[in-house]
Amino acid sequence: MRLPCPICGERDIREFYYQGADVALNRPAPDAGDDAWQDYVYLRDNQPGEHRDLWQHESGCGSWIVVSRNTVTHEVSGAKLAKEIKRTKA
Amino acid sequence: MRVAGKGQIDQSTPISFSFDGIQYRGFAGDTVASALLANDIRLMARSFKYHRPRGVLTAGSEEPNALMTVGRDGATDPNVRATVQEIYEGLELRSQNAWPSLEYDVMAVNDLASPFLGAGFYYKTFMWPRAFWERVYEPIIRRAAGLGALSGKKQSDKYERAYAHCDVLVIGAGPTGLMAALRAANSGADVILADEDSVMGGRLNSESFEVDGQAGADWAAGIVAQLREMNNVRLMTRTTVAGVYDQGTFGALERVNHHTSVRDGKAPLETFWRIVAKQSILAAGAIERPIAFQNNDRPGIMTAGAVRSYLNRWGVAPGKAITVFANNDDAHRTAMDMQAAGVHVAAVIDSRSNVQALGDYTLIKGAHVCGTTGRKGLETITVRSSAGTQSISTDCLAMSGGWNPTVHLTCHMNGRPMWREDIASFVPKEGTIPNMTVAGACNGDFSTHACLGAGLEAAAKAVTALGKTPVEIDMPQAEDTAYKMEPLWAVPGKGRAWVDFQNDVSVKDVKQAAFENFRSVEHMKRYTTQGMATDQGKNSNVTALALLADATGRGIPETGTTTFRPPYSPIAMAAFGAGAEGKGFAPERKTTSHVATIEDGAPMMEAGLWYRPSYFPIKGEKTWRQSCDREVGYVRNAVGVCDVSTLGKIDIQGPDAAELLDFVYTNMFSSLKVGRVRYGLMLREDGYVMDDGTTARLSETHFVMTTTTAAAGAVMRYLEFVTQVLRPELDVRLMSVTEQWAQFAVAGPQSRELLNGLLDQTLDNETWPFMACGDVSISGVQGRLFRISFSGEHAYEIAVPARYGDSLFRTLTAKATEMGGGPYGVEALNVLRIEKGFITHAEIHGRVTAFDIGMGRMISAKKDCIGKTMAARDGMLDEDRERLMGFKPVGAVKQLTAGAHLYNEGDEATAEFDKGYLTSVAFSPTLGHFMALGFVRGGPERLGDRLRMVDHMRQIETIVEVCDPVVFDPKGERTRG
Amino acid sequence: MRFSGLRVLKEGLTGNKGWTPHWRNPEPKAEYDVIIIGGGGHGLATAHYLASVHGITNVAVLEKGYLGGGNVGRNTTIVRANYGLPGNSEFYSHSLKLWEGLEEDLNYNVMHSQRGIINLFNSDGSRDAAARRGNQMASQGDDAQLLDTAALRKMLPYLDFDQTRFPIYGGLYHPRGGTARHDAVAWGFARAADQRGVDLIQQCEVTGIDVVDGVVKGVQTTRGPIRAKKIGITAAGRSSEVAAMAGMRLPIESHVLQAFVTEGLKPMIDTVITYEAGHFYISQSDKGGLVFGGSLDLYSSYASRGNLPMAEHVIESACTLMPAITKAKVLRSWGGIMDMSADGSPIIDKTHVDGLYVNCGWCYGGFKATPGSGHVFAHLMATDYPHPVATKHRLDRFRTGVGIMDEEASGSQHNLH
Amino acid sequence: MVDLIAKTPMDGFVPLTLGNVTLSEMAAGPVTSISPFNDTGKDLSAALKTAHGMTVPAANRSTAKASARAIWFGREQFILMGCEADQGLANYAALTDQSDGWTVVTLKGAGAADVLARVTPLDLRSHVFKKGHTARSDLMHMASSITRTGDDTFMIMVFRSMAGTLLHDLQRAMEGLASRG
Repeated sequence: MRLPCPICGERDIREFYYQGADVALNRPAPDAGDDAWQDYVYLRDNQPGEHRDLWQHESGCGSWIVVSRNTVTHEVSGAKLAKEIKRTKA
Repeated sequence: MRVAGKGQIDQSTPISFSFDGIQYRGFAGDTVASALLANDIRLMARSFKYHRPRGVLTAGSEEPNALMTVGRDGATDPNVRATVQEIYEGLELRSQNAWPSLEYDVMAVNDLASPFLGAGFYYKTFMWPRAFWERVYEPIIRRAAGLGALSGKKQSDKYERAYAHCDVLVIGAGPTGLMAALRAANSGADVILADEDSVMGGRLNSESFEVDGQAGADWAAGIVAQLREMNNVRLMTRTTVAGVYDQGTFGALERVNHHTSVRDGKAPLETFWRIVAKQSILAAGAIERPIAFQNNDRPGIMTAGAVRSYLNRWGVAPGKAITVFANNDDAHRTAMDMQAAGVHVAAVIDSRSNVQALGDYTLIKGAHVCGTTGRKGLETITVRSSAGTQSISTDCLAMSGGWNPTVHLTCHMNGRPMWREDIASFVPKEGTIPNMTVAGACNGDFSTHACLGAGLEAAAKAVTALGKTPVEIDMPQAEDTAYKMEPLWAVPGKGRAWVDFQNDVSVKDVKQAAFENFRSVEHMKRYTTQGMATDQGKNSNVTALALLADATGRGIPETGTTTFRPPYSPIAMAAFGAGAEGKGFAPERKTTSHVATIEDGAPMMEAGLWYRPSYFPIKGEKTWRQSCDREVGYVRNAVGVCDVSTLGKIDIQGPDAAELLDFVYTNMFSSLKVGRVRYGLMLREDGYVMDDGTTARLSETHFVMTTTTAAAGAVMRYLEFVTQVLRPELDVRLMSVTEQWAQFAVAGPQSRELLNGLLDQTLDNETWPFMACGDVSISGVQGRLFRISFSGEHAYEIAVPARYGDSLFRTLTAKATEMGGGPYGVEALNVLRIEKGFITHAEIHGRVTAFDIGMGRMISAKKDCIGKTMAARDGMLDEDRERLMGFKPVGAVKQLTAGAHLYNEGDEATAEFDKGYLTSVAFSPTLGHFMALGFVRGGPERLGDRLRMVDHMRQIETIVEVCDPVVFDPKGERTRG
Repeated sequence: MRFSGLRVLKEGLTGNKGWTPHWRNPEPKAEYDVIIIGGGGHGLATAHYLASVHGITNVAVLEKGYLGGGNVGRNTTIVRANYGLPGNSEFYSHSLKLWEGLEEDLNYNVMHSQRGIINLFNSDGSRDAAARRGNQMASQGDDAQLLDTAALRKMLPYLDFDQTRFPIYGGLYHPRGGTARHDAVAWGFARAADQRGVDLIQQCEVTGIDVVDGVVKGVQTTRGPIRAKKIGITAAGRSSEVAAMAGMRLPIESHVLQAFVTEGLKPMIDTVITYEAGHFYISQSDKGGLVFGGSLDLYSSYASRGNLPMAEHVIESACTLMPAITKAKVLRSWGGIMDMSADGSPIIDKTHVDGLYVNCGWCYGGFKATPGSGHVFAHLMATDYPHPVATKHRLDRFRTGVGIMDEEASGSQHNLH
Repeated sequence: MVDLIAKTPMDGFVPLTLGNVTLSEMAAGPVTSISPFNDTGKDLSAALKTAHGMTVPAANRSTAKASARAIWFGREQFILMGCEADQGLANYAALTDQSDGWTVVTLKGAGAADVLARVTPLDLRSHVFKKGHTARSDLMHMASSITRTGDDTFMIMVFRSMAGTLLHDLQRAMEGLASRG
C-alpha cells in the first residue's frame, strides 16, 4: 500500500504510522459530557467503504495526515494535512 | 532420451549432477526434469497421501509431482520443483516422502487403505478413547505429514531484498509480454519485464511456431536483445511476480543463484523484489489442464504442452511410443512435433467425434482413455470408444483438457474471474487490479498472432494512461490457429481418477464432498484438501469445480472459484525476511560509552533498541548480585556514574512551549522557573498513565523534556499529534535531541566533589540546589547540567555533545573510581530506584491511573490536560482498585519475586481471593533485605497489613508487610544535601 | 448419523455410499425464537449450545456466505487459556475446558491437539509479566510453567539462542494449549446444531434489523423478512455494520490480520511458539505446513487481505528467532477481518434494544474462544443473565471505567491490541 | 583540567569499496536544525539569504552555497549543514544543535543507487530523484535522510547511535550488488 503524503508525494506505507479514525481531530470540551467523551475515545462508526483515517508520516516528513481511503478496496482517494484541516475548520 | 538435432540448449557443454546418489549427465540449460527424462528416468517422486509413484506432469513452475530436495545442511532446500531447478555441475538432489527408497516406499501401503481414507475421513474417527488422539492417532498422522524435510540446521545461504520502480511492469515474456515491453519502452516508458523462466520467450521456446519467418525462440531472442540495449528497460529473468498489493506494488522473487554453485555468503541465492509500477501488463500465459481418468497419474503421463516443451526446447523425447489424449486441436501438435522429430506416435485419442487428424498419425475419435497400467512408469493405456475398448502400448501419454489462463495475480485483490463458455475457462474480469491490463493467453487469446497483437494493444493502453503517446510497432507475422475444444473434465468410469495429483484428491472425493453437502466450492476445497498442495490447484482447481458444479447440478459460474492468494509460487521465508537474521531484525542503538563499557567487561542488555550495561564486574565477583550490591554502595556511600543517554530528550521551543506542556502533563509547567527542573506525569486520553519524566526550563520559551527510554518514540509521536492535530494554533516546535547529547548520571554523596574537579565552574547548594539546571562547560566544551536524582542521593546529570561522550564517560568513571566509587549498571540503578519507590514502566505498565500510583493529586484542577476527563470516571477512582505500595518480607522466607500475587493471610492462593501482585523486586544491600513495589487492592488502606505473597511459578511463598513505597530516606534529605 | 471409526470401516468396505449430508439446506421459516446473525464459529457454537444446553431449538443461523467462511476458517488455529487479567482469564479457562470435551459433545473430530504453547520472553521485565500471568493461570487451576533457557534449549533446539537480536530469556509454558483443525470446528458445531433442529441458512444476508418501540422484532434479509423474539449478533469483523442496523455504534474498529502457511514439511515444530519481540506465533499443522502469523497490518480494513510490509515483518521474526525453518517456502497468505475492541477484550452483552444481544470485539483471539463464546452467549440469550465467567464483558465498561480489560495495556487505540 | 577528545559516530571506519561503490564517513561540520515559528517563513527566508546566501529549501529539496547546505529535513524543518548557523535566525525559528546527533556517510559510484534500492523504498531513479533532491525515509529499519549530492553520489544520515547497523546494512547490500558483477 502507498499513501499520498501532501508534502512528500506517494510513499510506501511502511514509512507511516496508523492511529485510527479521524474522529481523533474532534476532541470534545472537558465538560462535553460522558456521551461525547465515550464517542471520542472509544466508539467508532467503522462502516465498510469510504473512511477517513489519521496517519503520521513518521519516518518521512513527520506530518499527521488524514487519508481518504476505501476500507473494502484499499483505494486511496486523497490525503490532507491534519493541521490544515483543523485550520480550515477554525 | 535425447533427440538428435532437437532443442535449443547447448549440447556441447555436459554437466553432471546426482539424484539419490546416482550421477547423471545433462547439458547447460537443462532443468532437472529435462535432464532426468533425457536419462530415461520417469519415477521422480511420491505423492503426499498415498505415496503413489509419480513422474513429471508439467514443464513449468506449476509442477505438482516432481518435487525434490536440493543441497545439504543449512543449504538444504526441500520441495524444489524438478521442472524449475536448472542443473549445474555438482548439483545434488534427493527424493523425498519415500522410505526406505523412492523405488520401494513402505508408506505406499496407504494406497491399499484408500477406501477408508477418503475425503474428510479423519473428522469422523479417532475420537475414542479421548486420550488416544494426542498419544496415538495424531503422532501417526503427523509422522506421515509433509513432503520434504528441513535440515534442522540454521539456514546458511544469503538472501536479499530490494525495491524497484518503473512506469510499466510487464509480467511474462512470451509473445505478448515481449511485444508489450517493446512498445512501451519505445514509447519512452520505464519498463521492467519479468519472467519466471531462465530464458525469455515463453511458449515460443516450446513450440515449433515461426514468427516473422524465424523460429519462435530465435525471434524472441532477437526482441530480448533489442530490449537489452535500452536504458529504460530492466530485464528480469528467473523472476516470478508472485503477489499483487495495493497501489501498484508487486512482490517478485528472483532466483539469482539457484542455477549456480555460488554460495559465498555475499552473492544472494534469491532476491525478493518489491516492484512499484504505475501501470502493469499481465502476460502470464496459460496452464494446460490434465484430464481425470482412472490411474491418470502414472510416471510418463504428462500434459501435452509439457511433452512439446521437452522435445522442442530441451531436445528430449519423454518416451519411445507417444500417445496423446485430448479434447482440443492444440494437443495434436504434440503428435506432429514428435513425428517430425522421428519419435513414434502410437495414437492420438480425441474425445471429440467431429475432429480431423492434422497429420499422418492414428486418430481415435470420440474416444477416452479409461485406464492405464505400469506401476512405476506407464506401460499401456486402455482406450474406450464406440468401437469398444483396446489396449495400446505407450510409455508417454500426452494429455490435454484444454488451457486455463493464468488469472491468479488478477485475484490477489479479491477479484473473481469470469467464466468463458467458448474456451471453457476462467478469464480475468476487467479492472480487478487497478492500472493492470491483462493480455494474451492469460486473457483467453491463444494464438501467437492474437498474443502479439494483444501485447501491442496493452502497451498502448498503459502508455496512454501514463500520458505518453504509444509509438507504432510493426506487427510480426505468426500463426493464428483457432482454439477448438470441447470440455472434458473426467472420463466416466470406476476406479480412482486423480484431480489434485499431489494431494491425491480423486473425482470420487469431490463427489463425496458434494454429497455430504459441502456444496460451496470453499467447503469442497477444505473438506477434500483439493487445491491446497504446493501448486495451489494450478493444475486442478478448474477441473475440480467443474466436477462439483456437475455433482450439485449447478453451472460453473454459479459454483464459483476459490480465491487465489499470494504468492503465485512459493517463496522461501529466508527471502521474504532477508537481512533480518541474527542482529539484522532491528537496528542496534549504542551509546557513546558502549565501547568503554564493553572494555570494562560489562554484560549488555537490551533496553528497547538500545544496549545498556547490566553491571560492571570486578575481579573476584562471582555473581551479578555481588557486582550490583557493590555498585549500589558506590552511589549510597561515594559516587557512581551511569550512562542515561538512552532516555528520550525532546527540545521544545516557542512562545507557546509552556502552554503545550501544561496540556500534555497533568501538572503545571508554565509556573516553572527558568533554570529549574520539574517532574511531570503524562496521561493517555483514556485517562491511564502514559509516561513520566523531568522537564527542564532553559529559557522562557525553551524546555527540554525527558522521557523514559521505552516511551521516547511514542511520546515524540504523541507531542507531534498534539501540536499538529489537537492544538495546531500553538506556536511551538519539537525536536528530538536524544542523539545529540551524551548524558551521564553522577550520583552519590561525593557527586558534587567529583564535578567540581571537572567543570570550569564550581557548584554549591546555593547556585545549584536540587532541581536546578543550566549550562556548564568542561575544558571549554559546552554542556548542560541538571541536578536531578533517580537514586535518592545528591546527584546530577551532565550532558555534553555526543562526540565527547566516550571521553567524558572515561573521565567520570576514572575520577569516581579514585573517589571510591565507579560506574554502575542498570541492575544497581533498579535497586536504587526501588529503595526510593521511584516507578518505571514496570509500574506504569499501561493499565494504571495517576490515582493508582498515588499521584492523583498531580492532576491539576486549574487546567485541562490530556486524559483528565477520562481519568475522572467513577471506575478510575474506586478505592478498591489495585494501588501502588511497597512490600517487605516479614516471615521466615525472605525472598520476594516480581510477578508473584498477593492474598490475605488465611485466604487460599486462588484467583477469587487475589489481592494484587508485585511489579519490581530487588535485594536492597542498603537495608539488608528484599524490597518490592507492587499493587494491592485498597492500596494505602492496607498499610502495615501482612499478606501472603505466592509465586506458583517459582514455588515461593513469603509473608510480606505492606509499607510505604519509599523506604529509604523518606524525607528526601540526602537528595537535597 | 453417528461418526465413529467403525462407521468409517464399514463405509470403506461398502463403497462409501452410506454417508449422509453434514447438514440440511432448509428454507427460512417466517419466525424463530432466536436468530443468530453470522454463521461463523461463534454463531454456530451459540446455536449448538442454545439447543443442547437450553433446549431452544427453534433457532436460525443466518449466514451471508458459506458456513465457517469468516475468521473461523482463516486463523492460525491456536487454542489456549493463558490470559492474565481477571475477566478474560476465567473466561478462556472455561473455554478451554469446553474444548477438552468438544469431540464427544459434537461427535466430530476437530483434531484438538494439546501440544503445548510456549510464549517466549525477551527481557527481565517481560519475564516478570509472564510470571504474573502464569500465577494468574495457576491460581485458577490452569497449567503454567516458567521455563528457563536451559529447558528451552532442550525443547526447542532449533531456536537461535545466540545470535538473535532480542535474546530469549525464557518462556511461559502452557501444556494444555495447542491447536485444532479450524474448519472442522465450524463444521462440527454446524452439524451438531443441525441435528438438534437448528436451521442453518446460507447465502442469506441480513440487510436490516426491525426494532419497534425499543424491542427487536425480526430481520430483513436477502431471502425475505424473518421474525424473531431474540436476535444475537455474532458477526466478528462485520459487527459494526450489523449493529448500525439497530442504531448502535460499537467500540470496535475492523482490521486485517494476515496469516501464512508454508509448503508441507516433515514434522519439526511440535508445540506452538510465540515470540513477544516480534509479535510472531507459529505451529506446524498435522499436514506438515508451518502455520504462522503476527501483528495486524495496523490500518482499518474490510478487505481480508494484507500488504507486504507486515508480511515481511512477521517473517523477519522467524529469520531472527528460528533460522532453521526459513528454508520453508510460504505457500499462501491470507487475511481475516478482526473486530478490534477498544481494550482488546470482547463484549458479550445485552444492548439498549430489548431482545438484541451482541457478541463481538474478539480481536484476534476469537478462534480459541469459539466454544466458550457460544456457551456463554447462549446462556445470556436464554436466561438474560450473564454466565458467571462472562460478567465483566460489558458494553458500558468504557463509559464507566469499571472493568476495562486492557490485555495489551495499549489504551484506547483499537489496532494496538 | 581534562581534555575531552571528540570522536565521530563511525570512529575508526576506513572507506569501504565493493564493486563500483564506495562508502565513506563524511565530516559534515556543524549541523543546525531550523524550524520556523508560525508565520515567520518569509522573514526567515530573508534572514537566511542574508546570513548564509541560501534560500530555505522547498520540501524534499536542498540548496547549497560553497561547502554549506540547507537540506529540507521534514515538515516545517530543515537543517543547515557545514557552517555555524547565524544566531539571528533564532528570531524566526527554533534552532537546535544537531551536529552530534547523526551518522553521516556518502555512497559514491555507478551502483550507488542500486545499493540504496536494497535498503530504502524511495524511488531513486535518476530522472525522479535528481541531484539536490532529498527525502526522509526508511533505510532498512532506520529512519534516515537521503540526499543526492551528485550524479552517482548520495549523502545518507541516520541516528548517531545506529552507525553500526547502517554499516552492516549497507555493506550487506554492497556485497549483494557487487556479486552480480
